[in-house]
Amino acid sequence: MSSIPASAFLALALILFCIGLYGALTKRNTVIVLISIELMLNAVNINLVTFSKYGINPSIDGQIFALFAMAVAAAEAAVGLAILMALYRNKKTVHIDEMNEMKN
Amino acid sequence: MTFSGEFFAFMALALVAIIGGVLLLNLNKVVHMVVALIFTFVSIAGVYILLSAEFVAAVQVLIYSGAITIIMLFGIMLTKPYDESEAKSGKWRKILVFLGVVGFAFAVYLGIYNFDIQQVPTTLHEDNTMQIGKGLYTKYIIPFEFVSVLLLAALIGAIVLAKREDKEADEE
Amino acid sequence: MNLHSILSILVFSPLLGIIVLAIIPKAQEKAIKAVGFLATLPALLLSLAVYAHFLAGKNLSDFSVSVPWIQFRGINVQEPIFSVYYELGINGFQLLMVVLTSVISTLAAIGACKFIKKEWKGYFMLFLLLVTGMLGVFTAENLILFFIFFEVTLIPTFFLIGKWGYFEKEKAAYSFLIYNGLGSAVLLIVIMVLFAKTGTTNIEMLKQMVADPQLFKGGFKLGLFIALLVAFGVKLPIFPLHSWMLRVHVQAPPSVVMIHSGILLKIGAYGLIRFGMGIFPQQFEKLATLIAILGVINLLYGAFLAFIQTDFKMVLAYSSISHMGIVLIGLAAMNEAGIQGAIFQAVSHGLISALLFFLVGVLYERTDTSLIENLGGLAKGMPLAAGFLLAGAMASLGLPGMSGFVSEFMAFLGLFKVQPWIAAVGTIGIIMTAAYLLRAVLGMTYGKAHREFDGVLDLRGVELVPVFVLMALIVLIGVYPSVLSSPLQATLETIMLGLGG
Amino acid sequence: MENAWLIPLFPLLSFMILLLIGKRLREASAYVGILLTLASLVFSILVLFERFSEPSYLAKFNWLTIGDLHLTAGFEVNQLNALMLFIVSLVSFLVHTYSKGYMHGDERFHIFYAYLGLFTFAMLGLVISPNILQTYIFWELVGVGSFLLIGFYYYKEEAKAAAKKAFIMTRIGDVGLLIGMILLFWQTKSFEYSEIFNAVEAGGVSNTMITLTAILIFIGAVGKSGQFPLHTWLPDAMEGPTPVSALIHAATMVAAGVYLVAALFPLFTASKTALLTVATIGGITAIFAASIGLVQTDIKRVLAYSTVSQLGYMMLALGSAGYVAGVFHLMTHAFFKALLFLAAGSVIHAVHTQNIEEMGGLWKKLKLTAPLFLIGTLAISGVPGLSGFFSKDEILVAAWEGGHPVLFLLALIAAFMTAFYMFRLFFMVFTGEKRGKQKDVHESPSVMTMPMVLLGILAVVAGYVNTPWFGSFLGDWLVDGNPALGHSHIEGPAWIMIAATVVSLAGILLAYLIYGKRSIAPDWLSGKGDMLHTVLNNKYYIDEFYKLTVVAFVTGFSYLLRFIDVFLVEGIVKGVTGIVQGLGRTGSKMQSGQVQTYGAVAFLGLAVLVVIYALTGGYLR
Repeated sequence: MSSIPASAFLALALILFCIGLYGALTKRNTVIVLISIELMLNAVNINLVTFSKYGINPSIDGQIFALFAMAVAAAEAAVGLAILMALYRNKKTVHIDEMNEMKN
Repeated sequence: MTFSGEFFAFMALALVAIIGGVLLLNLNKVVHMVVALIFTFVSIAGVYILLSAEFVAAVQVLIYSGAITIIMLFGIMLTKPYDESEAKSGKWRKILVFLGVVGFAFAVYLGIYNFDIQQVPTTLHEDNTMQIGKGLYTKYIIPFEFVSVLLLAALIGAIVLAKREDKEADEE
Repeated sequence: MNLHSILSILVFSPLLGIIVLAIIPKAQEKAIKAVGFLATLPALLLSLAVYAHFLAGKNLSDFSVSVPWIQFRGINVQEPIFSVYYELGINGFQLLMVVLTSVISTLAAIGACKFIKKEWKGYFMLFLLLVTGMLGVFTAENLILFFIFFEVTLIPTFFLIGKWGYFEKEKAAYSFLIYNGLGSAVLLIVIMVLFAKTGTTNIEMLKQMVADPQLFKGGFKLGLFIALLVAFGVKLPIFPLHSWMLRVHVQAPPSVVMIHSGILLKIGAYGLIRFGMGIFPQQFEKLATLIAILGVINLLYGAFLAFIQTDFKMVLAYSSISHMGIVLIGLAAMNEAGIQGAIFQAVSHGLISALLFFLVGVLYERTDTSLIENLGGLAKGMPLAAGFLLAGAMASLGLPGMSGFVSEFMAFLGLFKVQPWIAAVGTIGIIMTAAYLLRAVLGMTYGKAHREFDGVLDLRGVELVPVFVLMALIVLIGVYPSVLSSPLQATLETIMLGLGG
Repeated sequence: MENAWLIPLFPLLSFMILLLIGKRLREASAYVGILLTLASLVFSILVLFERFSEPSYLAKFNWLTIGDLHLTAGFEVNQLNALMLFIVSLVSFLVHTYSKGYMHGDERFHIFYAYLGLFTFAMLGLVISPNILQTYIFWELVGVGSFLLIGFYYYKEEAKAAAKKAFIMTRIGDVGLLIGMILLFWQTKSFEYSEIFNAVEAGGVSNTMITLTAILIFIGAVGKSGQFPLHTWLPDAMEGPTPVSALIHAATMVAAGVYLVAALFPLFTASKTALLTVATIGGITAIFAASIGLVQTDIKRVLAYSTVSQLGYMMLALGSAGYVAGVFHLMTHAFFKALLFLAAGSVIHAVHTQNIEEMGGLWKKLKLTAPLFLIGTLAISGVPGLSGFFSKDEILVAAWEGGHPVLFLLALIAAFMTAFYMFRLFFMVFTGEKRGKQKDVHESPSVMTMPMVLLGILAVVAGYVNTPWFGSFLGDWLVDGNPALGHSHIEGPAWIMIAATVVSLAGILLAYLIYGKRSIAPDWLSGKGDMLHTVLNNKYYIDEFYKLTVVAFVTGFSYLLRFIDVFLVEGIVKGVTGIVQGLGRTGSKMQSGQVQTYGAVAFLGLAVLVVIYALTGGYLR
């Protein structure tokens, strides 16, 4: 039994998620945007792990899900960075507002 | 709520994590940001321990604080992140997004605030790693295998993408 | 043979033609035309058979069919929450519209053989699809099926106008699509609201459920009814919503305009009577004065504008608006005479405008113009065409002995009972109709010929078939209107019952 | 009488036959038309004689069912119908015969006969209709027949305009009839004449309604019978072939208005106002048209205005409650006016012009036509002994006894004018020197003159069926068993007859002095260039007045509406499409390609939804 209520963890996750979200939507540097996305994923992981402990039927499943999420996040970070590199080679910039190849 | 050691630990970790996040947003140099992020990641690992998930905490430290941070640092180093040209339409969007985020946080917080979940004693902390291992290799074996495929694909994809094409290499 | 399947065969028989057409090579013009024409015949014969069945005194409900079609279930509910049936049926009114549709379709197919100069294969495939849609519209017994068929008429018409029309065909096709698309969007909303509220789209059941004051409040029903009025008002078209129809009439190929003016516009009238009046009788009654005024506006507006047009097609287009005003006038009367007049007008205008547009097509083909001032003195070169043109105009301006009179007369008879003043204003339209039609037709056929029409061929061969058939039907209805009125009596009774009359 | 329904069908048959195979028959088409109208005539005579001894016959069947209402069609033979059947089929038969000569060599000979058949069918149908709806139906059909025949020379711009004008002007009247008929229907729940009269008699209809419907129906009659102010089409209708003018615009169709008023006489008598309206319009028309007739130079137009004027007489008679007088004059007028027109046609046939100033001295050349024309002229002028005298006298008596001294005076003056202009016409055409270029003038063939002879005989003797001297046989028969129609004969003061005679003789004398003997210069009354003459010559500028008011208004209003249509309605449409297009452009500009912006917008949308959800707790309520 824990003395900390589940909502405390959830609140922490929420705050981190919001920070990540804000960063992802406002930062110009693509690397930072990627990092912010990782932060959001982390916040989600906190929720997963929290619910694996709290609730009526606590089980290990939540932690396993968190692991899966981490694996996917790692893959995503790798591919994301690879794309970033490719882009950088072509456009000589890492600023996300200059990457508008999809325009029109 | 009692002011137990557990509580203080949580408060400390949470504080560090949030400060790390805030610094991530506000520091000037990209490298500094990444470093600030390491603090966040590590304290999240601490939070995992509080949630009786030692194995996840370990993986967190390894993958996030270790691998991903390093990849990001490489990314920063391989590009020129210090281009200081001003953003064109930054201000209004920042304010709007900020308001949106605050509203969103508020709305979700209302949900969390009223959220009262029942606690039952758990055995997660006993042989945590073994439990995860059993889970992964029995119930979740197929997703697990898929993840391995995914990682492979990501690996190859990343190589293909990041590899300089021969032509370009010739040109430079 | 099982009577229940007849309607389905009737509706879907043109599709058979599409399949056959699909395997005929593009270049075989004759075969394509023959198939396109033949494929309209089963529907014609079957619809006449159904009419004969009715004349034999048997029950039309023998034909109705109802099969479960789409069902939505809840998670743990055995009973479906919503279920849609495949329901076709026919009553007297629908029967008339089906017969009208099949007749005009067949004649339009003949017309198409004459007027369409390229890509017959695509034309006839779309055309047959359109025929299926129209037949379906008039036999569908539930709103969803109705809506599907309604849309099926929309798309082929769009392509038929846009591909085989005259100079500004694309513009005409787009404005057709946009207006009618908006109309059917509104219709869809109404259908969905009704469906969500009642769980059924069967028209008969809706009539009862909508009347239930617990399910629907008065104001809400009024809103739904106004939406219906707008949806079908676009089709009809009612005054400020008419501009698409002018373009279509001028730009579309004649054989398509025969269908369009002859049948598609009537879907608006059909919808207003069947759904507007059938499902929302009280609301209709509330707005009757407004509808009467709209009708008179339509009638006069169309007539006055037709008076100054220089293109005969435009005259006919405005005259369609004008004549649809009579439909509204009849409906607004809310009594047997008026409603019967409106239905008569729908049928009669279908025949008359098909005839006139066919003739316009012939004229255009021969002389490359439909401007009144460029023609003139046509009676010399083309006496038959000129004669039929005059006869058609006479029918259109409501000459007794032809179908136009009976409908006009009944519509006004009905309205004079309830709204004598509005009706009196409307009668100006009768004079104006004569004025603009004679101005146009005499301008084309009488007087000195502005140029030589020596080399111009008169109506001949297969062209005479549609002209004679349509003229014969027009005169038949005018002389012996019971052909139309006897199937209508049961339908009228039901409507009047709904109106509390 | 049970077979009276066959009478209209013979000409219809002729119409159909000629339409289908007329082209092959060529001029043999005439025999089809003549034989079939002869059949009609024979049946009509049989019916007429049968009616002398038997009561009226009525047959009907269900024509149209509207809910509980059953509209019927059928036929009726009463006195008026039988008489009209006889007149119409007789004149029609004669005109059919006459046309064989007159239309000889015309390219569209068979079409002419087909149209004649159609018209005869409609006219016969009109007069045996037992209800007002059926009357209306045939009423319109005769209008079409007339329209087609006026426009027979379709390549002539004047004929085209005249046909159009005739149709539209009569249609204006027809709408009045339609409205009146419908209003009457909702008052009495029936179109049947008998039931309408019963309802009116029983007081089931309010007085205002009776007056209103009667006047509306009278408007229909005004249109058809060329009464003021809807008369302008009738003179123009002379563009049609002359036999047509004789048949339609003299004897039958234009009399349909009078017939209608006569058929609905009980309705009119129920309202003083309606009767007064009829009488006034009739009186005004009589003198008005006669005054225009004074100066016309086209032979057919003179006759046309005289027709209008005579029809005004009939209306005046009916309006003065002189039912018998009106119908009697209708009959006599049919004979002598048809005669005049046919004779005029014969003249035109001979000299190939219609302008009387180019004629003259034809008495010697047209040995048969001229005397016949003289008989007609004498009859219409009301010279004692001929048919017109008796009927005109009846009318004058009716007007006097009806208590309209002013109208009586008008009628008397009109009688004078009639005598004057008719003899002016006669003298100018047949006497004096040869004017203009007349080449090989010869008498018409016998196929044309025989009908004229027959009509000439009738024009003389027809009056004797109803005279103050030998008994009023026609009047007694007409009102027999129908008290609502008034007295069979109105006894008037003797001086009226003398006055009428004096007046007409004075007119003849004056005409003789001016145009026959030429002892008075033609511009004695009104020199050319004189204002009165100009006004009369221009027919009181009625046409111009209509052009300036009605036509200009309609055209102007149409252009105004077109302006609305093009700019307002289309403008709204264009506005809407413009807005949509503008939105689309703005939207496409917002597609900046910046993923981050997209994400921000998407997220903001989500945030708004979530906040709303949090605040409201679910469905919007």
